[in-house]
Amino acid sequence: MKDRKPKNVFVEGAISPEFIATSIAKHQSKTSIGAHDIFLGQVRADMVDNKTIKAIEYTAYEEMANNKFHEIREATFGKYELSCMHIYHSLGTVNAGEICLFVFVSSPRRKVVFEALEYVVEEIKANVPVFGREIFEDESHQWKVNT
Amino acid sequence: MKDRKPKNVFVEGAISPEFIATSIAKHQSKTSIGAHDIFLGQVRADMVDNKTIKAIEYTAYEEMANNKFHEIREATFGKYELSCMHIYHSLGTVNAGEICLFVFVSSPRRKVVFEALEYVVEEIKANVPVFGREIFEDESHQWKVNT
Amino acid sequence: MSTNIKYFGLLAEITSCREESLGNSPSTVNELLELLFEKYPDLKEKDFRVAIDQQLVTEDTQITGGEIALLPPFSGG
Amino acid sequence: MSTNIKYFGLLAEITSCREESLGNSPSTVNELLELLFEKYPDLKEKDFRVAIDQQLVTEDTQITGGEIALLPPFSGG
Repeated sequence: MKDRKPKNVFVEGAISPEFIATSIAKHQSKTSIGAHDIFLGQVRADMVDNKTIKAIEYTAYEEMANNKFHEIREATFGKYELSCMHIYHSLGTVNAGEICLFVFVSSPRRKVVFEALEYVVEEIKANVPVFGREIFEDESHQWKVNT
Repeated sequence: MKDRKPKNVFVEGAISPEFIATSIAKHQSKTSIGAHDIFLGQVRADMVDNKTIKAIEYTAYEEMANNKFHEIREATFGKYELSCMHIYHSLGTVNAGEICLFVFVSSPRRKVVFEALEYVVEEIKANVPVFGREIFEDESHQWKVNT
Repeated sequence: MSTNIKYFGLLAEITSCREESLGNSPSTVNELLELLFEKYPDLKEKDFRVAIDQQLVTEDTQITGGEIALLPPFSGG
Repeated sequence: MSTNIKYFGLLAEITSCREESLGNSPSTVNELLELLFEKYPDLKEKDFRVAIDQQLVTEDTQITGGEIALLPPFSGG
């Protein structure tokens, strides 16, 4: 992956299984890769005070977020010997059961993908200005807090 | 996942990106899941003595392998709080760039999926009687050794 | 000089806007916060950080222009 | 009693078969291996393990029937 400029990580709405399949398929020409590791964040229908979350509406400080994603990419390539890395995060409404975060790392060997993937996901959770508004079935809402 | 009988983990030939997408899509109705972690093993076109591997032909001691996969599933559910787990391994010919192993774990929260996935993959590599015959472009071969 | 501020998430709900221009020119983050707490008393209760030009800053940081943003706890993923 | 043996991977190449029935009835794994090394000298050089009824066993394990398998190093994934 020579493309190291900040790029737009955000996609509108949920990330579909087909999008993920297409991304996997694109790596089949990269025959030095032996191991892929993929993290998917899925919106949970948590119950809070007898009300169920039906969706999360994501907003972000987009310029800062894309720069942070870029910094995380650079740091990860510096720490781990990866063949490639892709990050996608939803903006807008993602329903319970749908995917809002897709992180994909690949390497010739497996050990490094496990470490790298967890590092990337934790960095995203901690350092990227994305904000989730949890919408309940009765249209009331609360703001998501990462744990 | 109540289905805890040994089941057949093996699929004939490569595991397609579409198969993976279908498996992901099936989890969208399980709205207690918050995190998925997926490992994909891909056949590398390694060069050995100036010859390039074009495919791996997998055979297995199938009954024992399916029992081992089952033991690994049971042990993993015992150690980690997972919502579900799926394992698929190829038999027969898988070309360089294609996927031969698909391990998929899901949980309400992310920490546990990282640990569980690495555990499952290492257990498979160490304890399941599957044998890879690496085929070179000139049709000569060597037997794969896991590292 | 006016001071432009972006608000995100919960904070944009409190201020009822995503972006505004203050007439005043506070010289430090601390001064800015005092102005904002006067304008939006509910902000005081909230946990947030301040970024200038996309870098997180502390209360004693000097403000010499740039894009100011108030960021509630991140909750991506 | 005859002894049925399955061979896998590289070992099946050496024996030229995936499964065979030996006329003899070795009483331990060690005795079985001696018979096999005589029949297939190339086996001696190879790294493998023996399973009886899908359980890995050691050289001094008694053979009292069951499905015997010779397994080269595993290389799944």
